[in-house]
Amino acid sequence: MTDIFWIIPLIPGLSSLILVIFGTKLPKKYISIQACAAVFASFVVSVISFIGLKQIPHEAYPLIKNLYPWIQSGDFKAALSFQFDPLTAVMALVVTGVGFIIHVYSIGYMAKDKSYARFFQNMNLFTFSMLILVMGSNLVLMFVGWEGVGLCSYLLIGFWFEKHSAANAGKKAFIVNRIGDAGFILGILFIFIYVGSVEFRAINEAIGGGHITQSIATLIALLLFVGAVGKSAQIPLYVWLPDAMEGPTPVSALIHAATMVTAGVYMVARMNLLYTLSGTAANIVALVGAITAFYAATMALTQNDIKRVLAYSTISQLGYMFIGCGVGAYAAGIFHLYTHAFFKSLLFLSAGSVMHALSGELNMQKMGGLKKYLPRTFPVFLIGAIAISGVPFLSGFFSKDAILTSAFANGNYLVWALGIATVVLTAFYMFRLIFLTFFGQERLDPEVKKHLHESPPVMTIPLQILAFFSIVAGYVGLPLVFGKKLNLFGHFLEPVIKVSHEAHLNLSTECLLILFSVAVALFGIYLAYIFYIKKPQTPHNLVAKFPTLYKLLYNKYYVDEIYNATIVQPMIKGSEFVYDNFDLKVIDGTLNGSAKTTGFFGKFFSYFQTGLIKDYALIFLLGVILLLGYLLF
Amino acid sequence: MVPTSYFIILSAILFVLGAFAFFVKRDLITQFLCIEVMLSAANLAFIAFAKSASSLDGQIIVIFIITVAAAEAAVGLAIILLVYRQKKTIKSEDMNLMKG
Amino acid sequence: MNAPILSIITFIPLAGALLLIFINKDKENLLRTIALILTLVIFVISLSLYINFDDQNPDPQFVEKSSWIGYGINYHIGIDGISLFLVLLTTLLIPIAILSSWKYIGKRVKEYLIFMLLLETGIIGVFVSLNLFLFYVFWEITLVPMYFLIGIWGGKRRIYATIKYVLFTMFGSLLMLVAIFFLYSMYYKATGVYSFNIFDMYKLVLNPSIQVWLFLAFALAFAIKVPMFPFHTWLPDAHVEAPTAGSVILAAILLKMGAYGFLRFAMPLFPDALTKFLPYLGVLALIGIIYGGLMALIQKDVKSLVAYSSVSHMGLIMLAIFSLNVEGIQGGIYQMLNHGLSTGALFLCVGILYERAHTRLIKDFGGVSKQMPVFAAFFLICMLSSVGLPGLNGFVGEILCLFGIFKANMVLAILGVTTVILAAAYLLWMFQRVMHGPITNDRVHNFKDLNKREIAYLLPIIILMFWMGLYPQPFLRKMDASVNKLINQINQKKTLFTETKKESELLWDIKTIENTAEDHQEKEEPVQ
Amino acid sequence: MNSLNAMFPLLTLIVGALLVLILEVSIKRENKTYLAFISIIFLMICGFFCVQSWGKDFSYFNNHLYLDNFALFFSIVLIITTILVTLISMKYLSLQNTNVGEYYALLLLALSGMLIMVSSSDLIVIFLGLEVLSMSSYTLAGLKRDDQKSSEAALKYFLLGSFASAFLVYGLALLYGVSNSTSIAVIIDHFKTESSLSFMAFAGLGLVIVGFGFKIAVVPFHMWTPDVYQGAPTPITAFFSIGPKAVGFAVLVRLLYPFWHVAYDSEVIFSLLWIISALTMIIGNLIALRQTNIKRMLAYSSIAHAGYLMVAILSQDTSSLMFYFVVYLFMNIGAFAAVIALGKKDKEYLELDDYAGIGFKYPWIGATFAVFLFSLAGFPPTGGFLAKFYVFSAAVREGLVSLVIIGVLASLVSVYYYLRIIVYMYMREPTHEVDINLENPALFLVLFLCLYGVLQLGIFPGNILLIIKQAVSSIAFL
Amino acid sequence: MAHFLFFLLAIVCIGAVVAMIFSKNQAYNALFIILLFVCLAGLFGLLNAPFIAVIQIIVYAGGIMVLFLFVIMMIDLQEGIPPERKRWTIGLSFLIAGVLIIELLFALKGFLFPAQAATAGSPGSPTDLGRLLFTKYLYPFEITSVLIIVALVGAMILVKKKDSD
Repeated sequence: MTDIFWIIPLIPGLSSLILVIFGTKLPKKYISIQACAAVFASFVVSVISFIGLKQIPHEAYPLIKNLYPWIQSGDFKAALSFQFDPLTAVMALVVTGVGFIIHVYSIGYMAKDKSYARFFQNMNLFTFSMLILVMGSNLVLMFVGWEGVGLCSYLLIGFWFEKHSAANAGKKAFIVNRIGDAGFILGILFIFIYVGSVEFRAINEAIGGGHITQSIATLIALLLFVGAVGKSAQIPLYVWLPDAMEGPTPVSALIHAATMVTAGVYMVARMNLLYTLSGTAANIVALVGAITAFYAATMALTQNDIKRVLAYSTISQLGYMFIGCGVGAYAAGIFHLYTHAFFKSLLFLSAGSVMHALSGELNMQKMGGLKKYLPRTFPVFLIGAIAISGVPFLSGFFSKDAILTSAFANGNYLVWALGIATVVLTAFYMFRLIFLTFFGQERLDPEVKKHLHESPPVMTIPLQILAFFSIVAGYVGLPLVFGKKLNLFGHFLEPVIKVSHEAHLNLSTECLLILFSVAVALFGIYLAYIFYIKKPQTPHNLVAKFPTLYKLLYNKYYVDEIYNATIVQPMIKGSEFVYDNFDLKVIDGTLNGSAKTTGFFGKFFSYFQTGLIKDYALIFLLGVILLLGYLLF
Repeated sequence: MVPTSYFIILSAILFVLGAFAFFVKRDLITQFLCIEVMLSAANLAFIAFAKSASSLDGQIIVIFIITVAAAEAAVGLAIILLVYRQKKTIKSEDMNLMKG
Repeated sequence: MNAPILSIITFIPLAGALLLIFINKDKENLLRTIALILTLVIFVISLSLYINFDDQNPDPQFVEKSSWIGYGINYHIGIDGISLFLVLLTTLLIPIAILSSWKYIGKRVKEYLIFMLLLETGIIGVFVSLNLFLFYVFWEITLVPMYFLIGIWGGKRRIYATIKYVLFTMFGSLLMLVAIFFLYSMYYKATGVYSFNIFDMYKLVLNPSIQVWLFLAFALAFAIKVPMFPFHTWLPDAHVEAPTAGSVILAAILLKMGAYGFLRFAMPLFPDALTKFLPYLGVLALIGIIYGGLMALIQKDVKSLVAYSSVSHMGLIMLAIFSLNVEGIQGGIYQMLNHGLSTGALFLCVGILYERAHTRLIKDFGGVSKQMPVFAAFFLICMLSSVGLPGLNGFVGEILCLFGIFKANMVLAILGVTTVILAAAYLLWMFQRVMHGPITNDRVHNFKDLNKREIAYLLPIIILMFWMGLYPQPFLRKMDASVNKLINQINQKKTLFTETKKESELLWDIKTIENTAEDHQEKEEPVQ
Repeated sequence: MNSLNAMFPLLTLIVGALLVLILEVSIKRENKTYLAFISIIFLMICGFFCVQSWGKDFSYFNNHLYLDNFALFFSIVLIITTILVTLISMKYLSLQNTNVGEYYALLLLALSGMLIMVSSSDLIVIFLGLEVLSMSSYTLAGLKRDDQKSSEAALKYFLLGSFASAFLVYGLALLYGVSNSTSIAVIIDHFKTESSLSFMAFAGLGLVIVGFGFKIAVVPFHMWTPDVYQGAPTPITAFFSIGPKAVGFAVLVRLLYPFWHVAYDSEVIFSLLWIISALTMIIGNLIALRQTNIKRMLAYSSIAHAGYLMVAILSQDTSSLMFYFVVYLFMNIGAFAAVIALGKKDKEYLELDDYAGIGFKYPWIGATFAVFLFSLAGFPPTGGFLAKFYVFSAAVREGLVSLVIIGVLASLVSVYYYLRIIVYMYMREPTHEVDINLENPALFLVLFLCLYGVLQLGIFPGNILLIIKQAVSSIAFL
Repeated sequence: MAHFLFFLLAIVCIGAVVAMIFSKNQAYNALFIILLFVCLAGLFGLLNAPFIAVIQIIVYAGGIMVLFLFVIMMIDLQEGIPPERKRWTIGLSFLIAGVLIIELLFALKGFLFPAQAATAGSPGSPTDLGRLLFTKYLYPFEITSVLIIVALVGAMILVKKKDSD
């Protein structure tokens, strides 16, 4: 049963292919059914494989299905082969499961769009690529998926390409990702040189066998991490993700929250032996993650666009996941990935529902008091917000705490501190979002208000499902406080994530830590309550008090502008300068100049051709005397 | 007896004078005459060499050269006449329709 | 199997060109149809080369040899794993080019087709020649039709562009000719036999100081053709001015002749000089990669953008070839094919746009996707293939190239990886400006989506892109033996001279690896 | 073999010339074409005799006339040249108001002068042959008597030619003084050892080279060429560009070939010719760049080609030189034929501007002209390429690498101006109406023959090479 | 006596050419050249070549130069054409002439020094010359006939009036 896992990615791939070829001719209904069914089928196969996987001994992990040798040249070998192990299983389930829900949601959300087929073909294609990414048994194949999801992200961000901003955002996403990919490719090349293979199994064996020195491991790990930074939107390559919100909301939910952006985390987890071996690299991962988490959270504070708030929140949460991986708690990182997938997609889809209701309005300052108009959306949104804020007994709480505890346990106090600070900020901006949107005065445009309506069931039911999971998903990975056996999630991943020495805290410390983080989360919520419900004037006062800080945050630290001014513009200006001066003037100038010189000599010599017999005789005589002189002397 | 070398020197002088004159004279006929001078200088050289070698070959060659000179004169003068008829001038500077 | 397939492939186009001469020039469709059918037939015949190619055999196959002029000038052709696909690429792209210019070339159709067919003969000839003389003849022949194609059917500055192209290329190739003479006379002096046979030449062991000059002459000719930085400036001009099909062939095939020349001649003939110049060549190729990419970024004309992208891509190919290992060289050859397909297809796409808008300036477009969704998809795939997206052909070549380079020189590879970023940057930016965004130019509203003919010539390329991206083994396997042999040859010869260096320091220090060269049927005494 | 047979070719020509002269005077007909046919018949008979004598080494007049294969080869080349020139002249003469029957007689006489030159190794005979050639040439150049340019061309040719002859004669005198003979073999003998007279010998040889250098138009003795070529009637220009050059080189081969082998100091002459060759290639091509008159451009191009031929002389590879001539004959006559084709009554189209759009208006003329130009520029698969190939490869074999590099770079320059004509023909829109007289079958025959020749020689030159090999191996030095 | 005669004739020869250079009248020029030829004939006589001397006078001075005079008369220029007056041209001519004569003399030095003593050979009698001409030099002699035909025809077509005239 288990060896059918390799068809998991193929189903959506096939579906996508069909939609690409016949898409324009098929009815919308059929398209939606096929697209959803394909993902659902994948999900079913994933579940079957998952069950099958649990029944075979750990020693047999990972299951590998070798389809055919893909590239083979000299020493370079890359096969088209899939693998299935617990980590893959988790990812596959998340991708297909959440993916399926979002597909269903999209039926309603995209109902009126004329490029319906294109949307679903891209969504299917994305699922396919993402599955390749998580299931590929070697780095090159992973890279295929890696790039494939990047492509789909590009296509879907730019889905409404008539909009300048959308087209721009898509391009930006792709190019920024490519910067990371360049590092990733180098990482692959280094691995090839030092390991002689790109198969994960071989890499792990090489690391286990001590064939790789620590410094090389650090180098490779960092190069691969560059790729992860690009894909998972960490500092300094996060800039594409906020812009990516130009895409349709289901896309934001699926790609830019639940799945694609977590590819980096997956990769780091997949290569955990390497990072563990290196140590330094792991620390850097943790640090980058922590800084990103905090930094992104600060930017989320002042944004008015719902989706942008969520985008920064995603960046921030991804930072958490990297903290987890960086401090050696790979399982915790993946656990957060898994819970995050539910609540963040829930948040996005709910935001989409709000948008849907408000005819596409995204600005929170133009909302308020929507609670009564959106009775089904509001509760689920709230659940999502609570989950992400780290309020106990919802999924986010468990995963976040697992990470923070590990960080603390590992002695990474700076990272831990940043994480805690982020918790406050997260709770604050999430509830700022909730309060501004659903509570307080109505600040709606009259025109918008006229069309105000709750979303159809095809959209709300997926929301409810996601809300359910946002609540319960965390219970598969209870912290140690509740007993060692109860961390099912961690156990399940153990065969993949071979943690050699996990620092353990004693129970009381852990309890304290948990309580502390719960406290700060609640503090954040309370702060938001004060700011936006109780004393709505506070934000304005603060802004008036710290205008520079506000501006800095509001403009996202001017990072885009700085990048533009320090990298993009100099490159373009410099290229133009070189083109004008070197290509046109030096090279072409040399060419045309030599042609001109030749012509000049032609002119010079023809000057002697006066047409006068005397001059001809003169040259003749000169020739004679030179010739005789040459011969005689 | 006069040494042959004197004749040779004279022939060289005459030859160079002819070439010099070709260069400084500006009418076609005289320039042509200069060529005749040069040919005559060569004749003189031939005969002098013939004498120094005591052979008659040089003299025979001179006969041929004189014939050539005659033929050249016929054709050359005809050409000069032709040009004169068209341009009414025999200044060598005026022959500059084509150049460059 | 005794049919002289290679000769047939090489000379059918020529015969076709002669045939066209006698057809009334007003029957344009008839002319086009004949040319198309002819080239398609050639393509089909050339497929049999692939099918019957023995991938275990590193030596040239389908060899035909007959004496021709004498003095070592023989008709000697054959293909090995290196040239096989270049020939196939040519036979594939020529019918596509003809199809693509079905409507575009409205005037002087007959002459146009004749030149196309002549061009095909020339190009195939270059790839199949095993005799230096024959090679040079075909090499120069390709200039002539291209000269006319650009000069007659080109844009405004066509005359400047075409003369620059011809003179620039000839400058290199004439110096190469001198080097060929030199080799020829060296061989004669070493053995007393006249030969232009490339395999005889391989046996020559030359004094490194001589090799340097000969190598420079060969390398210059090929570097100009490739074109490597800083000899590239003819390329944008020629591309911008050439008609679509001309650009396609220029970029897709003619540039490969340069790289092929390196592989077939410059490198195996002069291994010591190669070793000496390798660092410089590598740096030049690297500069080409980055420089081409940066220049492409700021071009205002789509065609010159793609042209500069060719400079960048060819830089990578050259760098890979210079890595002198199996991965690099195979990757280089594979990438040549990819570049042929993807850049060819990009030029076709630009041509399609030009046919509709009569402009190629990026700023005149915008929002084309909306009017031409099918075209947008095709264009996107071609562009992504050029960018090197996994799953498409470009990736396979690129990763192999990078791996090869990496094996040879890490620093170069690390810098060379920038191509990954730059290619995405300039192509996506261009794509965005042309295809996306709101429609700013009213003309765009009237654009019609692809017609059947246009789909017909783009589709095969697209399919190949996927095939080569997903299942490259059928291509790579055929190259294995020949590439290995090539590398052995270079290394073996290199060591040979170091062993015998002390024998003499003379300039004309030559000897052959085996003096019993097998194929000299004509032992001619020197004249006089 | 001493036989009267040796006289036959020459006699045929002279008889033919006289017959033409007599017919011209006795039959007054407006149309002179019949004279052309008569002279072609005689040329063919002459050619027949030459072919008959192949390999037989006929000689007569104390070996003053010696028909070795080398002589016969050049004779045949020259006969073919003359036939082709006669053919392209037929219509031209009546169109361009040059309708004189003596024209054909003069052509035959000029040819006889050339045959005398190539078939002798006595300098005085060669000199007389040269004068026969020159006299006819001067006259032919001035045959367009209404045309000032033609007369001027004749005048310049005549004055400078005679001037050069004077130097040649003086050189002969010096050589005679050294060796007391005018036979090349005897003269060269005196270069074997250094003697008190060796300066004189070298000076004499130098002056002789000057004299022939004038005929073959090498720098710096080339100055007359463009003016004369431009002014002379176009078929005659074609004739000049081949005939006198061919004999000039043939004589140089006869003179220098033994010289390289015996002279105690051939280096100085060698390096002299090296310089001349390089200068000729460079300057000829450079000045040609600036020309807008096709005939003038072709004149400079012929100067440049003389430079390439000098390379062949220097590499002592006579066969490549001979092959070059055969090719050069076809491509140059072809080019001039194409130029002649573009003419009508009293009008020749000679400026570059006139050529705009010609390629499409007159596709056959344009295409063949283009082929000749490509051949002149040295593109394969035309004969021009193979010719250059042989010359340069022989030169490299002899170690003349730097000269060859100069040569190829010079020919790169030449590509520009040859291609410029093609640019005009195919890539520019016509600026004014050009209509031409197309009723010219003889001319088209020539175009076709030359086209065939250029391609045949470029692709399958086997037989010609064989013949050349025989010719070279038989050069007689008497 | 012979020396005296030689120097006299030599001086007259050179003088005639120099005079021609300075004269601007073509007719005088022709006469100077006739003088030159006559003197040369004398020099030929001194060199044991009486027959050539005679031919020189008859053919050259008598025939060719008369032809020149005819043409000069036909052309009938009112004003003569003086020689070149531009300084640099003259300077250059002198330079070239000087270099040329030095070179020629240098070339001839092997012949001149030691001065060749005159050998008293037998004068070239017409008989001997004739015999030589019709045996050894028969071929060149025949060629001259062709040459003369050419010259005749050439002169004729160039100068004759058009048929239509």
